[in-house]
Amino acid sequence: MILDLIYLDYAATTPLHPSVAEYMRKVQSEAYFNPASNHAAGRLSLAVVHHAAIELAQLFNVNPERFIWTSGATESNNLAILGAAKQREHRGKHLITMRTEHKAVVDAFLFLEKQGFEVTWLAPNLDGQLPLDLFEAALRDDTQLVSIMHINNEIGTIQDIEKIGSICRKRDITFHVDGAQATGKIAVDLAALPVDLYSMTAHKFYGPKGAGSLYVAEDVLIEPLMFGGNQQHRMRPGTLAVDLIAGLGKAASVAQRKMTDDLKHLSSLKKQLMQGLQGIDGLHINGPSKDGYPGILNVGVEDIEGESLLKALEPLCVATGSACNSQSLEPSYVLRAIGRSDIEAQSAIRFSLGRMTTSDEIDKAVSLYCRAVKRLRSISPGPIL
Amino acid sequence: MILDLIYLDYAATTPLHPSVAEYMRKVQSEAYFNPASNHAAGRLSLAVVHHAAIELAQLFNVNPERFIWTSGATESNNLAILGAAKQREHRGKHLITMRTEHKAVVDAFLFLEKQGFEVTWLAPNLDGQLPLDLFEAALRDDTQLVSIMHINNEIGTIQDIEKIGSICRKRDITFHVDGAQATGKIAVDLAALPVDLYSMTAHKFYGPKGAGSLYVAEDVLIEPLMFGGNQQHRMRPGTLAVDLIAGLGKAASVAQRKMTDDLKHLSSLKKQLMQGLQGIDGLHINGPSKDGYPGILNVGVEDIEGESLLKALEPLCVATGSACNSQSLEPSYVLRAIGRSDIEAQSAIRFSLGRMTTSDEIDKAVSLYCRAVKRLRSISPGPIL
Amino acid sequence: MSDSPYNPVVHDCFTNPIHVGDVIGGPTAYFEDQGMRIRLSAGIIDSSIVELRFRAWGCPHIIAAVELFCRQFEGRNVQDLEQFETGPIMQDLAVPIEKTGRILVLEDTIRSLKAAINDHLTIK
Amino acid sequence: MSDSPYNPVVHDCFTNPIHVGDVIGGPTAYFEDQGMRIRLSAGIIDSSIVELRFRAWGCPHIIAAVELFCRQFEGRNVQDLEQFETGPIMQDLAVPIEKTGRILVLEDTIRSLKAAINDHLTIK
Ligand SMILES: Cc1ncc(COP(=O)(O)O)c(C=O)c1O
Ligand SMILES: Cc1ncc(COP(=O)(O)O)c(C=O)c1O
Repeated sequence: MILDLIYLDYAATTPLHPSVAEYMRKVQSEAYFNPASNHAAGRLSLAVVHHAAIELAQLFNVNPERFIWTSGATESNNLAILGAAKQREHRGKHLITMRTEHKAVVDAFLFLEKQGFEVTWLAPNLDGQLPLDLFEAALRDDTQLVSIMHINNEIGTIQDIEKIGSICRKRDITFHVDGAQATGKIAVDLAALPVDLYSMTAHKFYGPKGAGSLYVAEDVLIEPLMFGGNQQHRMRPGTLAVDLIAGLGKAASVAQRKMTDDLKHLSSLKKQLMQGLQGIDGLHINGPSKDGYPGILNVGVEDIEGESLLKALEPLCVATGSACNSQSLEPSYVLRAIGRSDIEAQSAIRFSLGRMTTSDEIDKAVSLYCRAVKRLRSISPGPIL
Repeated sequence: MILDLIYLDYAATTPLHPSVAEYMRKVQSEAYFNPASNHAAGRLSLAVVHHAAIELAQLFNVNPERFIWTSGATESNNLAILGAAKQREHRGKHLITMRTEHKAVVDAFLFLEKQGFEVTWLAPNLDGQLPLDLFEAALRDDTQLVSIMHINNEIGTIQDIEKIGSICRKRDITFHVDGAQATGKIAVDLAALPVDLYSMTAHKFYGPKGAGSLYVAEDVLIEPLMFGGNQQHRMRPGTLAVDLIAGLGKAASVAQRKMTDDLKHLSSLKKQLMQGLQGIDGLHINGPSKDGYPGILNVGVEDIEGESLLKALEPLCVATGSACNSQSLEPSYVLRAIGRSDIEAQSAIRFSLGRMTTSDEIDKAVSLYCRAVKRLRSISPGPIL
Repeated sequence: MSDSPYNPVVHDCFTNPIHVGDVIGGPTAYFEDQGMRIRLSAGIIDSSIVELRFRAWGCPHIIAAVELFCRQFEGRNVQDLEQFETGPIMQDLAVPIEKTGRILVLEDTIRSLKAAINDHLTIK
Repeated sequence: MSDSPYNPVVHDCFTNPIHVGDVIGGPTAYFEDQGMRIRLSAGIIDSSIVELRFRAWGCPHIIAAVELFCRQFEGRNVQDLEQFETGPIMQDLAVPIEKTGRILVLEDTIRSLKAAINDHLTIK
């Protein structure tokens, strides 16, 4: 039955790239040891971890020493935001982020608000972009931390990390970027970008689930979330999952090699998808109409109920709202932030395409979508008058 | 070269059980989806997660709803201890633990001390056991949390969780148990034991690294360490690593099936090891001489330098001190706590045996150990006078 | 697929509804609430409901509920409408508890349909 | 094995020390500090060190350092002992910086051995 599914939800999670899976298997059987163990077997695993750090460092063009291994971007985001805010409480208690951030960022800031920090929640423009004038106007002398995501997981907006970071750097503000959707997908040169903390998770770019990292620029200090010995410069304790780390490194290296081809492939598929859908009455794109990340297309359609649309689209696997909150059917707060009404937001479907997506699948998705809209409209008593 | 290694460090980490590895591979290729996704593929992964919860629940004889998925016992311990202490601050600010706990417990309590909690650090007897009279004497009206490990990772002491827990329950004290070394190895009936929070990690019982769980008894509330949406009752956010969770569940189910045989196998190997070593002059056992966990044997030997011993034992892979702190060569604080001098502690070697350990490996380990001691003694200028 | 939020009855009623449409000139009821919209119309001969047609806008459960209602009551006597209860339909469709309110919209529409049928029969 | 804390010279000197023992009746030095213990003894003919023997208690680096010293100075002239320096031996053995103090124990022992040899030669 699973064979019939058309999976266009790569922004929620991706399968393992075959060579990543193969390498992980090798590590699991030949180097499954504890990298902290003081014997030859442990040192073999430690070498595997070092190798992974080098692969990750190459993707970002930085020093391999600068990565902390975590369980995913949720942990990286929390570690970065809670850790930086608390570490620099003396610098000020004002923080800035956006309304369109991932829940792992939003909820970390909400927690900090409860702890006595003050948070400015900036609204994006209709494309999902942070308006720089709004940003500059929000800065204060006691602003100590800014967190802005690189690629938005729901609508694909790519933020201008370079400009935002430069503004932060001039004012001694720590700059964190949630790079969960960007890592391994677009070029990110952390040697050139003014970024202090960068979060990533392997399962969004054909690496293993449960493996993430936080890049910490030199001289940036953060408080840990957890405690337990001296590992990882006391920033993150726990036995290193050598196979997951190996998979993260290998996925980074594969992603670097394939990045140009991946982007070309996705751009062409997204174009095909947009062309296929454009005939539908009352269709609108949520998010950037151009210059967005080509792996994500979010569309809404007038007068269609979202849950029924999702059901009518079966066996198409796509997301409504963010994958991570889709168990609730509240309209996406991201779409609300870019100005969509509740009723517009709840018909939104996020198509997210990936390395394995075929043109044939896009054709099928288009015809399923067109058929579903037509059918639901035929059932409907007509718009509310 | 790796083929020559004799791995007797199963308490540091274990390889995947073959059927666990196979099942994980199947999940990775057929159900790699995000269990939070609101589509057929996501629901398939969610079903895999539910199945794993049932397997884990069977091992512990409790309701599958009671497990939180984490990245390992370090996270589970931190979540339990920090989370429970903060949640019940109103109940009191006095906490009790032991000097022989794992670093992930010790350092969590040290952090709480800095936050204004008061911690009583109880010393064990020579076997590593918590003396119950000492424990009862330490209890106060404002004691709100007690954390005691089930099996000690360095010396194999098994604590009397039932007695300790009953005392806690009578006084409305939250009782956390670090079960990292006990899970899947000895029978743990959480329906019968008066335990509120129980930590575990899959990689200690032939499951995957990076996969842990915290059992939370009904009506026990804890504050989260991280934030990011509604998943897992808001206690632990992040995309569920379906393959790791599947592996944890399967490892639990394999462990349950094999427990009796595993224990018999280990007991016989430990006996063989002890007999092999008993002829050595000046040898002593660290920890319980009987009734300890049969997978762990910690021995020290007079007038031998620890680092040289470890080197002379190659290609035997064993631990000195705890695997997790073995990058530093400080004498183990656990051995100091059971009354060993620095010089005694630093010659300590922990043999930890596992499901794959053979009688032949034990023979080799014995002969390597005897040879190493003899050789180092032959080099030595004799004891300090 | 395991753990689907929709049981097989919902799946069938939602995917293959055979009562979509309008009985032109027949007694009709329209109701909207909680973002749900339902229109029911009936073809009545003597006191028999010979035809039931619906249109609906809402989640799969509400669409399936209306379809299931039509399947159950088409061909029966007008009086039988009194027997309609939300309980059994919620059970047949395994409607999640938080959607109870939506099913009440169907109940309201049916009440309104009964009134329209009564008017229709009285006029005759 | 990659990333071993011991380089091949340490490995060889520690695993195959060929100078373990005592030169009975020869000039001897013993030193202990920082938990390390070293005894060196020499067989001297004219002003030649025809034999160097050691015993040591300590980490692999210190054992290897003493053995390496013996390998380097056995067969040479007593005067050559002046040339001993800790720097090159630390480099040959890639001794981690935090163990520098331990190597100084070797230096002290050698200084003491030189004194013993001088006494020995003077008596003669
Ligand atoms: C932008 C963004 N940030 C953070 C996360 C969290 O990643 P993870 O669930 O792997 O922790 C995700 C995906 O869920 C994401 O899309
Ligand atoms: C007793 C005990 N508690 C906690 C841990 C931590 O487990 P992990 O490193 O998997 O987080 C370990 C092992 O390292 C352990 O032996």
